Amino acid sequence: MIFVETLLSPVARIHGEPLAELPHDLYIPPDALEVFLETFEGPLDLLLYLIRRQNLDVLNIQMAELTRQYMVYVDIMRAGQLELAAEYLLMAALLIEIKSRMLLPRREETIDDESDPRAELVRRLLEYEQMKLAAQRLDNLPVAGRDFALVQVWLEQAAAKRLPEVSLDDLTQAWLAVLARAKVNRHHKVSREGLSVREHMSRILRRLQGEHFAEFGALFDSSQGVPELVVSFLAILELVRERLVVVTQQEPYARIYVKLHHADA
Amino acid sequence: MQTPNPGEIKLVLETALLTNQGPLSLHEMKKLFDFELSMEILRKLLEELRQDWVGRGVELTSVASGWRFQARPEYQKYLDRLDPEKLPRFSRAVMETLAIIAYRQPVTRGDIEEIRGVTVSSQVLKTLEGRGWIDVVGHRDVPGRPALFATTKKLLDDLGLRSLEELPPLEQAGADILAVSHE
Amino acid sequence: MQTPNPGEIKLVLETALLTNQGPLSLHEMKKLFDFELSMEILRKLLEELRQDWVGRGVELTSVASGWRFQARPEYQKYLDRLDPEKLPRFSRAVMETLAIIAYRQPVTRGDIEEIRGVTVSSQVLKTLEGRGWIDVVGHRDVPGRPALFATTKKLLDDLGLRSLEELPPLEQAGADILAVSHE
Repeated sequence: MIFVETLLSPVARIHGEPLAELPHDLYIPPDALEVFLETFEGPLDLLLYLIRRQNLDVLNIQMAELTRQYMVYVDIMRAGQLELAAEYLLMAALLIEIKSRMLLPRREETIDDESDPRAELVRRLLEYEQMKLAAQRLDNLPVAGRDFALVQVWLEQAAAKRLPEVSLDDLTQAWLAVLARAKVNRHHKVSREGLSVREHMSRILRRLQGEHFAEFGALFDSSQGVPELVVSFLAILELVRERLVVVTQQEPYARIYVKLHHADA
Repeated sequence: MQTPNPGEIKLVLETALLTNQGPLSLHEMKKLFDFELSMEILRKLLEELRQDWVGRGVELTSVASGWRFQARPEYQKYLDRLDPEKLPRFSRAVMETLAIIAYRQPVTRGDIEEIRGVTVSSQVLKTLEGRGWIDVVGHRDVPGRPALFATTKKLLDDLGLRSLEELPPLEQAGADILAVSHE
Repeated sequence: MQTPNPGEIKLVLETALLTNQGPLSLHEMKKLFDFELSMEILRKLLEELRQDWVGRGVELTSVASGWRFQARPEYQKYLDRLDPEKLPRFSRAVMETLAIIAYRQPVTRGDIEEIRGVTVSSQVLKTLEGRGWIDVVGHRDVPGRPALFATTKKLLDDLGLRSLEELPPLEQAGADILAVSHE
């Protein structure tokens, strides 16, 4: 029989009355059940408590009495938290099993840690205790929002009506989307001309918008180097091909003029 | 508890103002302390605190419901870079139209429609013109003389590019499939 | 655009850190600038900034997902007077479950039950998931494919830690548990 010493401070309160004493044995009196379940996190927790606080030898228990008490307990629990009762029962069963194995005569040569039926229980108790202590330490750590405040300075979201911006990546993604769709209906033909040609086409067109025509040579900026000249030339050829500009020359060796197609119409 | 010195009171005020969501009224600020802080001293300390923050990216200001720290508008452009999601975005139609104009200029509205496979609304082109990113550089000599669109220098500036050459080459996705041809 | 001087960069960093909800990673902080800010300089400026705030009610700290400003715990007693409603503490069941997930991750619900010796209610796991402190990182390849839980960066952030390494070390519980047992 396990006798639990009267504790210095109440374990819990039932109907306002202090529960100064833990239930004897592992049996839980019906009226203490709810409080009991709130006080301990489970059978491992209860065992740990009994071992640590009461210096209890959990294995030196009267099996017949324990079993009888637990059966009463299960009857009470049947309506309520059967699942939890089952856990306490399972623990009792484990204790009984250990006890009974301890009672069996053992051959001397087979004794080692592995064969000690208590080893597994000890391992579980130790692991649980380690986690229980870790939980307490975690709970003592300061938590943002509870134990210290985070800085939150006001940021005006509508400070100015902002226009959408575009990034190179946006543009690239948009173009890739266009290409991906165009792949489905391939009726365009291949063209690998450089973008710079396109850029120069726009530049020349833009210039001709203002002047309607320009002297051929004036469309070239020789200060930018030979590649620039070549690209400008290709741009003019492309503009001619696309019938956007007309290149005219009144007579051999006369000046060549570039004008917008239809500028004179 | 002894009354903290003014420096300590200012630290508490600063901490409360920096951590509180929303402005703090003078009445609320007085609640921070377990002694009676006079309105006069409170106002004086707040004014000092305001001065302490002059020249920083965040300023202490007084608004209708109290005092708060807030970021100065000049710093908005930096903060925007952190969260581009918050910024207004262009629709897919606008972005694709811009991409087509950038990569295939000069193009007509018809060209864009042919590539995208859908009608391009005037609104889309107006949005891009309004932004100064495209303009009309000519007209194609076909019936109706449709306008030819090209991208502007402003687009390059806004993208941080020196020339269209610097647009990412897009061979990977089969850029070779597509070209606007007008034979 | 010209490169701002270190003082100006620090102001931008400070403003971003003060206004951003949640910590800013070094990678994010680099995005604030339209020029390439080296990691070395960034770290140096952050360290300077941290020093600038020493002795204030608010401090610059580094946590799992980056850097942030936070009030020093000593100032909480003042701030609590503004809003006496404190965040509740979690129950023992929740904290023990969290500890097991933190120190033994990744674990299944079954693993947790095995260690605690009791059923783990769904509510406990939901509470921790709801707080953003744990999430499912996979499934164990056994019948039923039970979910594997692990702790998140947010847990570390909320606890002011940079990595799991900084969790309180596990105590080696006394091996004397059955020392009194009778042979």
